Amino acid sequence: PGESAPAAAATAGGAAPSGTPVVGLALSTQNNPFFVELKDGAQKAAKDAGVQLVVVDAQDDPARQISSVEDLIQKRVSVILLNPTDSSALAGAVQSAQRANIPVVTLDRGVDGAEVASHIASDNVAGGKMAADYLAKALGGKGNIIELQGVAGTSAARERGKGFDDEIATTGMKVVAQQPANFDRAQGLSVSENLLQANSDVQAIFAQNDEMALGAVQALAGKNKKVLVVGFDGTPDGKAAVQSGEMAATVAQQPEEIGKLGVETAKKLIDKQPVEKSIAVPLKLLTKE
Amino acid sequence: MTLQLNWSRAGTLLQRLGSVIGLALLFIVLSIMSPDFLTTGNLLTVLRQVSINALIAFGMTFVILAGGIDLSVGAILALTGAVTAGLMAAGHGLVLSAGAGLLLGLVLGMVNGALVSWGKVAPFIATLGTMTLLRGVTLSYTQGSPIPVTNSGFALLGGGYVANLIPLPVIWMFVAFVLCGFLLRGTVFGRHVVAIGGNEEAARLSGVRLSPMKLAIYGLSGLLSAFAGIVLTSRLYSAQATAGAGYELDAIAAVVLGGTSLSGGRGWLFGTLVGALLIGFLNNGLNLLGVSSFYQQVVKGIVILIAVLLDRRQ
Amino acid sequence: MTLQLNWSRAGTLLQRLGSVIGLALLFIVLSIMSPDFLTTGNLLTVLRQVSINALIAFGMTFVILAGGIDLSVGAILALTGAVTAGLMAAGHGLVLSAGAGLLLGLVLGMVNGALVSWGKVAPFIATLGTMTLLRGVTLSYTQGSPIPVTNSGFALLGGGYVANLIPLPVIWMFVAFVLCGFLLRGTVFGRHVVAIGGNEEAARLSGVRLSPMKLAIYGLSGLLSAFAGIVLTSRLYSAQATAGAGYELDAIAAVVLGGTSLSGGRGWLFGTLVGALLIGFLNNGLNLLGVSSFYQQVVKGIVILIAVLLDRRQ
Amino acid sequence: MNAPLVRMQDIHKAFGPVKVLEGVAFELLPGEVHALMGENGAGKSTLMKILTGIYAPDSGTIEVDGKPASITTPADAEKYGIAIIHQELNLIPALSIADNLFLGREIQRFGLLDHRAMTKRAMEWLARVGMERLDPGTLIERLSVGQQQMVEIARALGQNARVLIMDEPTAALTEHETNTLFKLIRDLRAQGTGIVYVSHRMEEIFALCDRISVLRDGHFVGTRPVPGLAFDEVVKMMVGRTLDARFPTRTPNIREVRLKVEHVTGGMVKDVSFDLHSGEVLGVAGLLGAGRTELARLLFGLDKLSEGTVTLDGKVVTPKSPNEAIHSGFGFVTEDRKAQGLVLDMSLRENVSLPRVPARAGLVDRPGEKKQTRGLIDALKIRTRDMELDVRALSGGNQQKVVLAKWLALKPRVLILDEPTRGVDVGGKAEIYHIINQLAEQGVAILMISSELPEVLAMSDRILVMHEGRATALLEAHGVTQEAVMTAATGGK
Ligand SMILES: Nc1ncnc2c1ncn2[C@@H]1O[C@H](COP(=O)(O)OP(=O)(O)OP(=O)(O)O)[C@@H](O)[C@H]1O
Ligand SMILES: Nc1ncnc2c1ncn2[C@@H]1O[C@H](COP(=O)(O)OP(=O)(O)OP(=O)(O)O)[C@@H](O)[C@H]1O
Ligand SMILES: O[C@@H]1[C@H](O)[C@H](O)CO[C@H]1O
Ligand SMILES: [Mg+2]
Ligand SMILES: [Mg+2]
Repeated sequence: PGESAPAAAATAGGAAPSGTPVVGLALSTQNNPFFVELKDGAQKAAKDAGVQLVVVDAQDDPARQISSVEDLIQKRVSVILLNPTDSSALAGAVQSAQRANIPVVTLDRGVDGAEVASHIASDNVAGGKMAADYLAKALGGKGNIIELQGVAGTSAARERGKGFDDEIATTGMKVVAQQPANFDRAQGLSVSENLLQANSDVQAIFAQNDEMALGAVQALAGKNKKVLVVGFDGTPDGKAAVQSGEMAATVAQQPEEIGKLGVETAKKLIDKQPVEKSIAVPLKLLTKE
Repeated sequence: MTLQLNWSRAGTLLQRLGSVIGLALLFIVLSIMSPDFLTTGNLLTVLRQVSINALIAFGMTFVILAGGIDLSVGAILALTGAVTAGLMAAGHGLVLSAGAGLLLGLVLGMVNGALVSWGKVAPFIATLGTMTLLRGVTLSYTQGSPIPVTNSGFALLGGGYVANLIPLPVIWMFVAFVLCGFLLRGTVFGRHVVAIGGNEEAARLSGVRLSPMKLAIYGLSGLLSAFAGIVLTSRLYSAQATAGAGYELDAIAAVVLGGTSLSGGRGWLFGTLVGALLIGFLNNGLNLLGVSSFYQQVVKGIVILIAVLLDRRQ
Repeated sequence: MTLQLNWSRAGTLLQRLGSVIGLALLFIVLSIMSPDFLTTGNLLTVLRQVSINALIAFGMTFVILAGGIDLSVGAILALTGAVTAGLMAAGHGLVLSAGAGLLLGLVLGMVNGALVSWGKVAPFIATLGTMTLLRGVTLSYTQGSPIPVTNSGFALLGGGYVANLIPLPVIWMFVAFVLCGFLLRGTVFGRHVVAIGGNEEAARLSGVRLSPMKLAIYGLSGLLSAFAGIVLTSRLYSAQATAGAGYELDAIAAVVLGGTSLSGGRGWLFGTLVGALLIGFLNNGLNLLGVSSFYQQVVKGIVILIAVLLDRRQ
Repeated sequence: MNAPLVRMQDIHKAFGPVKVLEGVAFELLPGEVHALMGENGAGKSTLMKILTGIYAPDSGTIEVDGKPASITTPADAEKYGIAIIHQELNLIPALSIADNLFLGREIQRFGLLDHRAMTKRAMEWLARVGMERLDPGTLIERLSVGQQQMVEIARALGQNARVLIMDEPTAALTEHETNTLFKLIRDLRAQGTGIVYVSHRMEEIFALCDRISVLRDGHFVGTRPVPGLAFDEVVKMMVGRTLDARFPTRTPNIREVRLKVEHVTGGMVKDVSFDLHSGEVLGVAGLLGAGRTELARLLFGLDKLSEGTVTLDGKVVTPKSPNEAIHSGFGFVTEDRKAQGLVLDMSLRENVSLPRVPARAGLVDRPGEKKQTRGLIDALKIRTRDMELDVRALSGGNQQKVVLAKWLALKPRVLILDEPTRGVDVGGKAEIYHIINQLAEQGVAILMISSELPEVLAMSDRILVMHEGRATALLEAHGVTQEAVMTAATGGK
């Protein structure tokens, strides 16, 4: 798609007046501890690397994110770390940045239709598959599963669902119900309650993030039936729930590591050093032991 | 003349019963369509789910009856929940923490009331402003992370049962219903709420003191939102910075579905309870029936529209 | 008597200028605080960012002036964007696809108008219902996935420039402003919009036909939302099922910040433009200044409240 | 007599830079009915609002019983025993009569509303004003304007005040209720209550009042005892000059039948038939709630007609909406100018042209509109120097003229006037009568509903009398007596 060049191009590799280079971090949202950890990781790394980090938040709205990326361009940051709200909507913003000679590094989710300097993320499809494999082992390849989905239209929800569902299809297990609970704990609770009313014969719940999984745990509280809850993310609350046995497992991402690698990559770009096109941050399945 | 009067009463009653009939119909349809629906367990589950919205909607009923609107209820819920959880995390006791949360809700509500009365700001925009502001305060306070709750006594508030059967939030809901209903119909305060919504200028000229009334009305809404926030926090074992997003619309929908006029001056609290139940049973039923979540919203939109079309005053 | 007249006029003007003065102040403060603010590039960027909200807010101004409200604008934006992108993905041309999107927006708006006029449903709840419904329809239609756009001509609509400098959306915004301003001040239609908002009963008794008017008013709002949806889709290179969430509140905020009364009958379109710019410059400025995003909301809430407190009528 | 109950001295009040009251004095004795007179906008209501704590004076003093009084809220006024019936209705439509009667002073038991006691007391109060037929549980919105006015009166009387202010209490009342009210006022006077009576109905002033104070343009003109006072002198105090005639004479020129109303039925209106001629003024008289307004609403397409036909110039029209009615040639000056007649926040110009905005292809013709408005302002002598002023800022009488102007701009063939001079001062009334005559001369057929009998008798060619929704008499106005009209209005033969 051709967006003709705006005249107002910023000077390449701009820097704050003080001389410290400025890096912009455009977050999809901070309404989720996952991204707060990612931001913390980035902030720590920025301190160590001696760069100034400017954080903008899109509140999960792609249009707002484009605006904040534009604001970062106007601020003439040296590198933009982009955690896209959605994989398909940010190509234009990335191109605008590149036209202003500002390299873009995507974090946690990718951008379709635009080249970026580097992409740092967990493999969500693989993560979904890990959860399915875990359940296959734990349930002996048989059983009924409820799936709590993330916000419809986000790549995380899509990819995890795909990884999980495709793998489940190869086993004797069955996803008997799937409903979005929008990555939200309160909704995870009520949706689980309702689905459990409708499906009494359920052995496991897979939630596409820990917040929803923790809601499901509440829905199961008081029920003397064993239902395995598997989450995704490995947030502090999620890990604690795995330790206490309330959750069976979580596919832990390393958001702090994603943030840290992002800033380090940005520093390399500023120093004109080569960077890797794609950095996969390992996922780890956490269980009680 | 006497006839006219009775007729007018009957008309009002019929209109009011619209929502009740709607609820009954939904109930029957769901009982037939889903075998899981008409079980004690499920019904109590729905009642528990509804309780949060109902608590907020009771307060909203007063606000709307008085001709106002309160968009900040969800934001107040989130902040008071977070503060309560935060105080407990800092080692304070349950009573002090919950008390502080409730007080905060009351005060924040009164700030809305002050903006509307002394500040003469339209309620919609005043509470839109405080909503935005309080959401920001909550995010700053929690730094975006949930605050976990460990106090097990506190967890009972939203998660406990009476007689091992009836969830405590259901009890709170009915207690609040009785108290608020009484406040509305049996006291001078309630009478003045309706009068303000019916004709503010006339109420003022009759000696109703608008500013204190508005402080009290929005304060009540804030208080009930805070209470809902505490119950929700207890149920979730944690306070969420983004809890209660969109709850204002759910509460308004419950009030209006119940037959209370958005322009103020006309309505009843029972209708709000019915409205909240209608929404709750609909959500539950659609899930039980396994309706795809994409279509759930379509169905909900249609039900809202049909209900208000049936219930409208000509 | 004569004096009073001049005084009342001056009063109105002063009140109206409130938002303009606010915008000017913000402008000055930001210019001083951030070296990046007062550059052609940045100002044009903000104008482009503001254009979506402004387009919606222009339509909302008519609705609010006529005493209504339209909560469905964001949902209409999302659906029309999706349908336009969907048609193009199915191989239809740009003109047909965009035309169909605009027509759909107009029709959906008119459905709102029909609910409000013939259905006699309160605007708040009618558009809350259609909002819920249309969100569901969009999710069903897109199955939750974004629909990518490949037509490069279409991408220009939101991403192109005139004279290699001025972004096209900015042009759309000003064209819409001029057309709508003329519609409001220069035509019988506009006159009747204000009359309905000022006193619906008096307007009806003067022969203003309420139902066709409301169809047209909400239809206009739907049309402009659809246009905004198409521009946004073009800018995002894709249609998002969840696009436009919360845009109704932004648009209402722009209208009210601009000095239009939420109870209808009083207002101006220029104020809406100023209101939208105020919000846009505030967002931009807070980002340029690197204010923590947690505090950004706090600041925004406070600015909304201060602006309406300054701008209020006594 | 004893010391004055109330003494107001050197009262000044301005709204913004507009001086509304400049050094006004007023004195009320116990046991007197004191008329407060003045043209529309003279400051009468403002003065009374200051006395009842609704507005604060900029300067000046108020004494009650010879002692300085501080009255800053309506509640203060009540403490001093001052009650007021406002010029505009102040009731809550969705609450019952009883709720309204006790609003702000509810009867409580143990902190709770005592519904039973309030209902009982409400019935007593209603009976006192002759409205015992009303059930205290009826919602206010179900009452006609006149009935609502009686509820207001009952409420004020219920306060057992020592000072009772009535700001145009009879503007919405007919002879019958007015008589009831006068009897009540005389009883109160005998008990030593001081009553301030504001009205533009001159007959009432002479029939009821002991003294009269006059304001002109915010200045105090003087106080006079009523006995021995001449009508012309009052007018001169108010207007600064004498009036030619209260009811301008007209040589009727009645032409062909213009409007034929046959068996019109709908709502409470039952089987009403009459002819209305071009150039004729047909007065419609009746008691409160007789259905006169409802008849007008049916003709104008506001309410649904269940039976009957309406023929205009030989063509069956039977309007289904105001828009249709206007297009077939009707105009309708409504009884309630604030609720139905005007868009208060629009300018005079915009209000006047609302029924038909001068326009070409939907585009407003601004110069044409201004010209039209200027012409109407002159023709009706509307007191404003700027047509861009919001009508909210005009005095009541001038607002009424704006409502008339709206319809004159349309040149209707049939003009329905519902209480066209409600709240208008003597001078204004004369001007409106003059306009009515002019219109009739131009061939407009006029249906004039009015509760002011002298007006009906003086202005009409014929009089249609209604009782409980039916037309009980159609009288030639010439030589008819008030008694004859009243007999028909009460259903007697
Ligand atoms: N709140 C207000 N703001 C500005 N001007 C006002 C206000 N209230 C009254 N006025 C003006 O003060 C003047 C006196 O008004 P007031 O209502 O006292 O007149 P009045 O003698 O009662 O007239 P009427 O016979 O028409 O009732 C009028 O010119 C009116 O326009
Ligand atoms: N909206 C309404 N709903 C029910 N009854 C009504 C309504 N409006 C008026 N009425 C009743 O209809 C009757 C006729 O009222 P209408 O206004 O036509 O009387 P009117 O002769 O014009 O008397 P008024 O001098 O009181 O205006 C009254 O008894 C009134 O109570
Ligand atoms: O990876 C993140 C987290 O799983 C979060 O819970 C939702 O958004 C995804 O992108
Ligand atoms: Mg007056
Ligand atoms: Mg009448």
